[in-house]
Amino acid sequence: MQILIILLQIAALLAIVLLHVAYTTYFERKIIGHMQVRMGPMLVGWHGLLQPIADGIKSFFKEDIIPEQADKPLFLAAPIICLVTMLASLAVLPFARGWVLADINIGLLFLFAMSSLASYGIILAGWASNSKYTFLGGMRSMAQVISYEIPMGLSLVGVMMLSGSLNLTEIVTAQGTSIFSIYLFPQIIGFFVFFIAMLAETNRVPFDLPEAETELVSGYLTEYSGMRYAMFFMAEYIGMMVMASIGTVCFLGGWNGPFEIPFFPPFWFILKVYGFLFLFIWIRATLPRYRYDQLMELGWKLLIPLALLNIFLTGLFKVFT
Amino acid sequence: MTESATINVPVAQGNEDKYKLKMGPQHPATHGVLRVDLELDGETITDCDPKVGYLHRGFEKLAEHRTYAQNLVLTDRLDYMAAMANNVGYCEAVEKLLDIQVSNRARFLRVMVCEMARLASHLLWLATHALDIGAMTVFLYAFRERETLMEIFAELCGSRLTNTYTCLGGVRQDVTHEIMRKLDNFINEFPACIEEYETLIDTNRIWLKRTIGVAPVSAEMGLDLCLTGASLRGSGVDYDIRKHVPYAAYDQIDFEVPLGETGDTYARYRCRMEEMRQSNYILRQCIEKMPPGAIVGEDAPDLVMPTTPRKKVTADTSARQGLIKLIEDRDVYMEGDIYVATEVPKGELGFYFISDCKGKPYRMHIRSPSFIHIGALETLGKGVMVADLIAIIGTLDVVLGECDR
Amino acid sequence: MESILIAEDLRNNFPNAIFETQIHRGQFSSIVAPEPIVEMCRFLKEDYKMNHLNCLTGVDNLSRKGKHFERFEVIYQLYSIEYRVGLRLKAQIKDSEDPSIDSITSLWTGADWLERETFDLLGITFNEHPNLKRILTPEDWEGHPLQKTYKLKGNTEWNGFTKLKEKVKQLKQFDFYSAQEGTHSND
Amino acid sequence: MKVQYKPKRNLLGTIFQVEILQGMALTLRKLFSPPITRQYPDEKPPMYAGFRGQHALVRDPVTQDSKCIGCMRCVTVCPSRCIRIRCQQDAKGKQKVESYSIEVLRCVFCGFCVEVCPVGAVTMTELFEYASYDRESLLFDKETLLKNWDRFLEESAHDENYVNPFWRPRGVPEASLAASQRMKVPADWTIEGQFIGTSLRQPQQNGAITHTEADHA
Repeated sequence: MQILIILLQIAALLAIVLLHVAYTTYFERKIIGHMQVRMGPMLVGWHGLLQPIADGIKSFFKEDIIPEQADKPLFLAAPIICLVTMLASLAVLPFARGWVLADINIGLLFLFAMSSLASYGIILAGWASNSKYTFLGGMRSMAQVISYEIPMGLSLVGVMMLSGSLNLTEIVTAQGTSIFSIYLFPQIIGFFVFFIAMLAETNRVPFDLPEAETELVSGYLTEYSGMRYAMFFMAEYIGMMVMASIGTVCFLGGWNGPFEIPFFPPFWFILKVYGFLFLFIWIRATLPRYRYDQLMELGWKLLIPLALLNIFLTGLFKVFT
Repeated sequence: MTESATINVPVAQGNEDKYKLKMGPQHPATHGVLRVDLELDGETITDCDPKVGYLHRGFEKLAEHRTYAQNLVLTDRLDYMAAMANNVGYCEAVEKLLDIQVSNRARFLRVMVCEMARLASHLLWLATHALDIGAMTVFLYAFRERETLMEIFAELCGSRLTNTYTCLGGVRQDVTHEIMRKLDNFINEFPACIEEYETLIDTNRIWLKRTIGVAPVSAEMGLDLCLTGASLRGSGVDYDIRKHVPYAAYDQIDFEVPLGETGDTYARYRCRMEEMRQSNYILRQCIEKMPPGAIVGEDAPDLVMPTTPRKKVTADTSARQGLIKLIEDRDVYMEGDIYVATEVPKGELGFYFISDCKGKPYRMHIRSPSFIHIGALETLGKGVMVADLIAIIGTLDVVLGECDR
Repeated sequence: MESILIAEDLRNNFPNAIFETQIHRGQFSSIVAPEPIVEMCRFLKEDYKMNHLNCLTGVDNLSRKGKHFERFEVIYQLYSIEYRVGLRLKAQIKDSEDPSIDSITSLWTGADWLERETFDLLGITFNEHPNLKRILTPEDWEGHPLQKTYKLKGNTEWNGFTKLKEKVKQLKQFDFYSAQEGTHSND
Repeated sequence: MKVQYKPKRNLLGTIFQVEILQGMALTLRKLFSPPITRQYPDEKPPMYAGFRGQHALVRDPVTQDSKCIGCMRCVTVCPSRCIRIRCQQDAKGKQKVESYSIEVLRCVFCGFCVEVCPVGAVTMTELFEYASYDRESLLFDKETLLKNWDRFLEESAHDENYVNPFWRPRGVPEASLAASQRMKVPADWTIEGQFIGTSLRQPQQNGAITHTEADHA
């Protein structure tokens, strides 16, 4: 009976998240469109509201092309690795008090593990396609993940030190004692580092080098088509949501808001996640793209020292209070 | 020459670590059908070999079999971003060869369309250059203004891209009040639009990182590579044909030539942005100084019809046929050769003509700036990264229709 | 500084190599012998700062009459940005199996592609050119299109196009609709 | 003129990412500005007299046939050589156009044929939507070209008095036009009503553009 309930919960979560993914793509296109003084999708449904559904159906029924020289098992597995790890990381996210599938003590570590595992999918995709552009995209992705996992982890160490826990629910609870009951202000450097690393982790502009369209055609995605392409796509957007959720949980006080919303506890949580997603899209509409070596430089020369400084300052703060 | 490398990434010895990549001809950033054969060491380019010719249509051969007036349509298809400027360049060259006078109004109209074409071309350059570097919003903002210009072109001559606007001895259509009102609105709004693009990229740290110090070209190196246009002026060489050999009405118009100093991608970018402001200023002068009069020179022979007109000309049929008489009177097609260059948005567009007393050119050679700029890519592309190569292709401002002819 | 003075000075320095100096519509051009072309260009570049190479191209003079005209002609249009004067050199090359002239890539790197183009379209070989290959036409193209003897119509297609047509023929035999159901037909 | 660079950002600007925030403010502002998109199949772009679109042969309102006299000027002038005319002399020795065809796929849309036509018979209409899946339907014969003209009159705001600017070029003195080219045209097509630079124009003349100040860049 309990298993059934958990399965139902999983199903509900997946359905909600996947629907969100679909409509994130829609809002991305709409928002970027309007920022660029055009309209975005307009034809399918009222103001293009059914466009993501149409896209989903289309990619589901498209021919799944596998390059002749590709490493077939890996080529087929790569998008699944990406998607599954991203979906798995949803399990530990607390949407509200008690609204969490697996309330484990190493929640944050689990999230890190899953997000770095997802990049293996990208690397394998780049390698298995047996194409030069995908290979370069895969290599870039590898370098990017290695350099940005570290500042990302380090930036959250401050949060762990303040809250004294890796459990996401407890991190949210611990923030109640902070200014405005969020960790944003005491951890402002940490948040800055986390935010940049988050953009890089999710391969978003200005760090979208692995799929830099004007350089590598489509990077690691070049040879993919149909459903497998859509899986990568979904993984990327779920990744954005997971990262936004981590940011919300660790720095913005999770589901806590200025006041409680009855009947729908995760209201504030979802609102904050939407805020992050809007920021993602907004940045994409504004900024150019870094070069590969500049990206490395930023990661190693700026973000890691900043993150270490943040840990040091947090330590001092802990000692003197 | 190969010291243009901006990043000193150690290059592995031997060839076993090299990675060969054929970029193009179908690639989002090669502006048409350019193929660049790269040899990569990691992401650093060790050898760069541009391959052109995918769009070769044999214009020079075609021109030998068509009359001077008919060849005008070929020039539309050279640099299709700024067909007007090519039309003007072609007509200026043929008029010099055949010694045809142009009316003053037509000269001003030519300057006007030339500068509009320059704006249109520079806007497209900015759009694609920014898109190549990843700033995709600038792309659409620039196209917004370009669309206005295209519509003015459509109203003026009936076509948006392949204008065929000039004719030997003048232009084919006069402006109307409506067109000038629209142009006036445009030039009043345009400086604010340039501000908009600059807000997005001009001081943006990512943009600066991607452009400053990338592919620096010194003045000597620019001349050695035969670069022209803004690509050369970015290095500080004061070479603008509009000033050096004024054609059309440029001698009656006041403008300045923006010169860069460092000759890197950013300097070239700044030069072109300033050129847009200058073009705007020239357009304003065109509106203010547009002289009255006919759009075709008074003694310009009607060369549109390729065959010699009927000999019997009675005096009272029409005044226009008096012009036909002129062709018989005077030897229009004198023997000789001529090289006339004009400043098109991409650089120096030169036409070399040989006339052998026939209605068709014996030889027409087009000195296209894009062809030479892509040739320079071979030198500039060595030792930079793949992402920089994209920026260099963007900053040289090439169009393959003109390159391959 | 005027072009005519430069042309005269050129004649004084290379007395045997200059055949004639022409003027047409105010533009000066010197008809020169092909052998000392590199020295002449270097002379103009260094002494008169003609450091901008406007144009380099070739002409097939087959049906053109003139006193000094040989079969082929290579045009060098030079311009001095400082003095704002230009001069055109027209090097005459005799008709032979392999018409050739020295390359000026040692003076201008940018002449590389212009010379390749001239070679491609007119068949004039440039000695000591670093990379003299066809550029606008495919590498296995036959003939040089801008020669006046080049046939405008022929019975044969370019090799690459024939191959492409064969490929299209092969692809047409592939039945995409039945291939979707897993069967290949070769009708 | 040396190009001026904007001042380098200072430390405060670097820390607070001022220039990035300015850019983001611009994009955010644009988010709420009206889009400039033209929803094409629903909204048609504006078309102007003399647009070089689909070819047509003008149907003479009197004879209901083409005005073409078979003078071959358009055939001669066409740079892409895509017009074919076959003429025949009838019993009275009068030239009669038997067939007139334009191969649109070869046409370069220069408008020379319209310009040289002495009777204003051939024209390029403002219609531009005539894409087709096969080549045959884009080889316009005389019947199709006449039908194109009917379609043009039907779909555009023009009536039979339509004057193409290529038949009667704007800004050409009336005296130098052939008799057949002297049509009734708007005032600013003639040389008397043409646009003159604002600095040359009398201030009381209407239609003038007023300038407050020149933007000296």
